[in-house]
Amino acid sequence: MSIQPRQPIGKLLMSLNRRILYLILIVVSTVPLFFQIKVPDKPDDSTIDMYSKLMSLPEGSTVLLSTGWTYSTRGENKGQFDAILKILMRRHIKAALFSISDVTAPKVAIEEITELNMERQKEGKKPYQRWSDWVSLGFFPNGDGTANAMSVSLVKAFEGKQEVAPNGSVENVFNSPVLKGHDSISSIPLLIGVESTSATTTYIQKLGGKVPIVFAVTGVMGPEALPYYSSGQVSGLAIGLKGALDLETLMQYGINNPGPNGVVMVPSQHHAGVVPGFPNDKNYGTGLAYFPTLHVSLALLILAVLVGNIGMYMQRRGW
Amino acid sequence: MSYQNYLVYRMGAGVLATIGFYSVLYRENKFYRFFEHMYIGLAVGYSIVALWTETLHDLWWHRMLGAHAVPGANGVPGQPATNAHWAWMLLLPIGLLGYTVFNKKYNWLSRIPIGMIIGFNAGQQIQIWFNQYGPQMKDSMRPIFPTTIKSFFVPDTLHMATKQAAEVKNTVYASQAINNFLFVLTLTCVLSYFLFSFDVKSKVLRGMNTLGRWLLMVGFGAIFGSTVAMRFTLVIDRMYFIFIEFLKQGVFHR
Amino acid sequence: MNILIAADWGNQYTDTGWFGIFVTLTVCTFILVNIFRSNQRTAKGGQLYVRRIQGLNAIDEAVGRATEMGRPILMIPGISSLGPVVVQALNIFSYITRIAGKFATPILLCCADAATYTVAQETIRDVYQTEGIGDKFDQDSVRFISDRQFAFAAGVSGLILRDQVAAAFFMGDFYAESLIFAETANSVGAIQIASSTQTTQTPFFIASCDYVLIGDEFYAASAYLTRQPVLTGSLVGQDWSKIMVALLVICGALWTSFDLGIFHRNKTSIVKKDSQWQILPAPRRVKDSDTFMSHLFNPQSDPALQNTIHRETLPSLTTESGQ
Amino acid sequence: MILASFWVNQSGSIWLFVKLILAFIVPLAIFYGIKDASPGVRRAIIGATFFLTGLVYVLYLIWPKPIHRQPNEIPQNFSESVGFFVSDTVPVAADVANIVATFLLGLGVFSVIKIHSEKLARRHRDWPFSLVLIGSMLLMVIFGYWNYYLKNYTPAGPSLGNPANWTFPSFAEDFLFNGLYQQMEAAMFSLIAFFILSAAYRAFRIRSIEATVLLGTALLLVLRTMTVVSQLWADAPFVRDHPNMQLESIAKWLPNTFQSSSIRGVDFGVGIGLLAMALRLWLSLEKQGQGA
Repeated sequence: MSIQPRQPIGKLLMSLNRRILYLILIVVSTVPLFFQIKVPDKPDDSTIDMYSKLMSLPEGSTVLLSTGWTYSTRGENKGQFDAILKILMRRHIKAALFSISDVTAPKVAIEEITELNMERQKEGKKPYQRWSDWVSLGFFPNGDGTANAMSVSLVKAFEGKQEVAPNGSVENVFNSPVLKGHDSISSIPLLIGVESTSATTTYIQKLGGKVPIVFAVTGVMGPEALPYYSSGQVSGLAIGLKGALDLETLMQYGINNPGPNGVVMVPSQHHAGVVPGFPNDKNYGTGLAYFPTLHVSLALLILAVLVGNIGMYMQRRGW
Repeated sequence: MSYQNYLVYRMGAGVLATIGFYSVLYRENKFYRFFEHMYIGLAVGYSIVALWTETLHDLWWHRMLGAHAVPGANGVPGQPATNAHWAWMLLLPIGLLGYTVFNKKYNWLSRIPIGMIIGFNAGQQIQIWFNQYGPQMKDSMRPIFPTTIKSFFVPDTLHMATKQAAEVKNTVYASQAINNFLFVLTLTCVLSYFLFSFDVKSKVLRGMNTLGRWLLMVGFGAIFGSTVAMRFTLVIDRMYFIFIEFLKQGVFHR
Repeated sequence: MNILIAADWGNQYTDTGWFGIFVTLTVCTFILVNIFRSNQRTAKGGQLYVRRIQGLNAIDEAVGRATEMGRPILMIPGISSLGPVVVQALNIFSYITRIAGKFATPILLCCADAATYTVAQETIRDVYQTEGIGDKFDQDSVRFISDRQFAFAAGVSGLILRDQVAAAFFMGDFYAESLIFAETANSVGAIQIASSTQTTQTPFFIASCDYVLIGDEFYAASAYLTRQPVLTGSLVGQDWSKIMVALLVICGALWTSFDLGIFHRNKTSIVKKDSQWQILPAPRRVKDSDTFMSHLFNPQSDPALQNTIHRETLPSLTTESGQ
Repeated sequence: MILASFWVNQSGSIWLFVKLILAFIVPLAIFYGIKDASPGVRRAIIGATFFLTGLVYVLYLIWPKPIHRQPNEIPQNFSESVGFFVSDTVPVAADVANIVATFLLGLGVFSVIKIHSEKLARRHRDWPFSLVLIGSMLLMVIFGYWNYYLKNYTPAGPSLGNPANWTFPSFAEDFLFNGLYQQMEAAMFSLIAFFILSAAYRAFRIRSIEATVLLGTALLLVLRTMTVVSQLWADAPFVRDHPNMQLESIAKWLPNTFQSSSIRGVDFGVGIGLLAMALRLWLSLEKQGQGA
C-alpha cells in the first residue's frame, strides 16, 4: 500500500495509505475543540416527542431510568444522559436508576449524577438527593428475565435490592420515597432508557404496551430503534450526538415557545401546543461542545469518499 | 495527595492507555500489546469480581441463606429478617456439571446446565415473538389510498388551530398514500428476497427480488449514513479527554 | 358463573388478546408441519429445493486458501449470551471445522461468553471425534477471551494480527465490534465471510467483508449446507410464515384503507372502548384507532372484570409475602 | 413473621443447613448415578431439560394470565393454579438461567489462565505479556473484592461513597477501574471511527447499481447530520419555496419510507428464523445443536 512517486495520479488517489487518513482524522477531530463555534440546530421530531413527554410528567412522580452506557460511548450518551437528568432534576421527578446491559453502567451514571450535583450546588440549587430523589438498583445481569419480571411485578424484579437511607441504615429500596408504593409497572408513568446496546429491544419485547417508553440511544442503535418509534412502541427517541444537542436546544428554547423577543426558535408542526424551556439555566453540555467538530470530521469522510471515486474514475480513463 | 491531584494522575494513566491503543493504527507493536493484555486482564478480573458482587451475592447467596433481623438502635430503624430458601442450592451442583466438559467420557453431563440456559432462552424467543413484531405488522398496514383529494401534500399545520391540526393528522393525503404504498411495496419486496425454498421462475417475482435487493441497499445506506455520522463522536470524545480535560483543565488548570 | 369464566380464561383472551397467540402458533404449526413433510419426502428419497446462497459457497474457497497458506481459520459466534443464535452459529462452524479438520488446517474459535465456550468446546471436539481425528483436537483452539465487549474485541484483534489468520468467519450477534474485527482481518489480508443478526451492523460488514449473509440467510445456512430434512423442512415453514406475514400486511393495508374510506371519508357512530362497543352521541369521522386492524392488534382490557372477581386470600400470609 | 415450611426456613436454623447440604449432595449423587447412562437415556434427559425449561415461557405465552391478582390469593381452580404458578415461575426462571450461567464463568476464566500460564511456563515469545495479563487480573480481583468488603462489611462502608474517606484499596480499585479499564474501553471503541473512515474510503466506490444506491443514501444522511449544510440548502433559492425539497425533508422521507420498511422486512425474516430455531431446540428436533 505504500505510495510510489511514479504511480499515475488516479491510482495514487485510489490507494491512499490508511495511516495518512488516520492522522488527518486525529488532527481534524482535535483542532475545532479549542474554538467556540455555533452551529444551527433544528431538533428532530422524535426528540421533540421525547422532550414533550419528559415535560408532561407530573411533578414528584417516579420514572424508571435504565442506563446502559459506559465510557465506551461517553461521546454520545453523556450529553443525552446529562440533558435528561437536568430535566428530571429541575422538574423534581424521582428516578430509579438501573441497568440491564452493563455492570459498570450504574457506577458511571452515579458519577455523572455526582458531577451534575456539584454543578447544581455551584448554582446554589438543592442537590438531587440519593434515597429521596433517586435510588440506584444496580445491575441486572439477565436483562430478558428482569424485564419480564418487571412486567409481572416490580417488587419481584427488584427483590433484595438495598440502598443506604440518610440515617445510615441499609434498607429495601421499596422503603425509599422513590419507589414506595410502586409495586407494579402500571404505576410508573415512564421508562427512560439511555442505551448503547439492544437493551432497547428487550424493553420493547417485554414491557412494550405496559408502560410508556422513551429512549436516548447511540447513533448505531438509532436505525434499530426507529421502527419502534414509527410504530408507536416508543413514544420518544433521541439519537446520538444530534439527539443530545436537540435536547439541549429544546431545553433552551422549548417547543413552539416564543422567546423574550417573541420569536419562536423551535417551531414544530409535529407537536401541537407550547412546551416551555428553561431559558435561565445552563442547558448546553457536550452536545454543543462536540457538534461543530463532528461537522469537520464528516466533511473529511465525504472528501475521502470523493477522492477514492475520482481516483477510480481517473484510473479508468487511464489518467 | 489531594483527590484533585489524584484525578490528574488517573487521567494521565487513561491518556497513556489511549495512546497505547491508538498506536495499533500505525502497526501492531509491543506498546499496544502491553495495553491489550493489561486490558484483557483487568476485564477478566472485573468479571470475576462482578460474578459475586453483582450476581451471585444478591440473586443467590442472600436468598439462599436469608438474613437475621437487625434490631433498631440510635434512631436507626431495624430490618426485618428475610427468609432462607434452601432450594437455590440445587443450582450449584447443576452448574458444576458444566465442568465435566473437559472429560472425554462424561462430557455429556455438561449439556444439562447448557440445556437449561438454551431451553430458557429458546422458550423466551417463542414467548416474545409477537410482542416484538406484532405492533410492527400493525404499523406496516398503512392506508394506501388517500382519504381526500383537496391537497396533494400535507398542509402546513404550524398556524392552524389545534382542532384543525388534529383533523389534518387524521387525514391521508395523496403524498402520504404514495409513501405508504412504497412502504408496503418495499416491505413485501424485501420479504420476497428472503424466500429460500422457491425456485423463482416468474418474471414478476424475480423483478420483485431484484427490487428488494436494491431497496435493501437504500436501507443499509441509510443505516450506514446515520451511524457513521455518530461514530466520529467517539474519537472526538477521546480527543476532548486528552486535550481539554487532561491537558488544558487538568495539567494547566485553565 | 360469568365471574368464574372470566377468572378462568384471563384477560389476555378477552377482546382480541387471542390474536397474537394465534399468529405465533400458526407460525409454529407451519414449521412443524413442514418438518414432518420434509421427513416424509426424504424417507421416499426426495429432497426440497433451497436457493443458492452466495456467501456459503465461498466457505470452501476460504478454507482452501487457509490450508494453502498454512495459517489458521478464525471463527467467532458473536458476543451474545448462549441462545438459539449462538447455537446456529456453532452449527455453521461445525461444518467449517469438518472441512478444516480434513486438511488439518488449524482453527481458532473465540468466545465472549463462558456458557458459549462450554458448548463450543463440546461441539468442536465432537466434530473432530466423528471425523475420526479426535487426537488432532487442540483444546486451546477454542478459547474464552473475555465477556466484556471491547476487551473481547481487543483480544481478538490481537490474535488476528499476531497469528495472521487467513480466513475469518463472523457469524451471530455482532454489535459495534464488528468493524474492528472486519477491518483488522482485512489489514492482514484474510478472506472474510460475515453475518450479523443485528441488521444495524450488516452495512459495516458489507463495507469491509468479502461475503455477507444478510438477515435471514444466517438461519438458512445450516439447511443449505447440510440439507438435513428437519432443517430444510423448517426453512419451507419459515417461507410460508413470511408469505403469511406479507399477505397479512398487504390485506391489512387494503382493509385499513377501506375502513378509512377512499377519497370521501367514512363516518362512524360506534367506537370500542374498554373492549365494549359504545354508541357515540353524533357520528364522527373514522380514525385509525377505529379500524378493524387496529382493534385486532391492540386488545383492550375490560376494567369491569377486575372488580367483579371474587377473591379468597390466605389470611395468615397477608403480612408476610413468604418470599 | 416468618413462615417455616418445606421450602422456606428461618435464616441460620439447623434445618436450613441440613437441607442445604442435602440439596448439594443428593443431586451430585444422582448425577453420579446416571453418568454411565445409555445414549438413549442421555438424549431423553437432555431433551427433557430443553423442554421443561422452555415450557415455562411457552406456558407464560399461551396459558391465561390471572386477572388483577392479589397478594397471597388462593387459586380457584386448576387453570388458575397453573396460571399463578407460571407467573410466579417466570421471574425465578430468569434468575436460575442467570445463576447457572454465572457458575460457568469459572470455565472461561480457567481457559484464559490455562493458555497464558502455559505461555509463561514454556517461555513462549510473548510470555511477558501473559504475565501482564495474569498480573493485572489478580490486581483487579484483589482490590475489587477488598473494596467490596470494605464497603459492605465494615462500619465505615457507607461513607466510602465520598472520596475524602478513601484509603489505599479504594484508590487502587478506582485507579484500575476508572483510570485504566474504562479509558481503555473508550479507546478501543473509538478505534471504530478510524476503521469507518478507511472502510468508507475503500468500499464506497461507484461500481454497481447496488453500491451506488448504498453510497448515495449514506452520503445524503451524512449531509443531513451536518446542520450547516442543511441550513445552506434550505436557504437556496428554489428550495426556499419548496419545503419538501429541504435536505431534512428528504432525509426524513428516505428512512421513513425505505429504511424502516426494508429493515422491518429483514427483521421479520430474522424473527421467524429465530422462532423456528428456538422451536427446533425446544422440541429437540435439531440434531447438531445439542451435540448429540
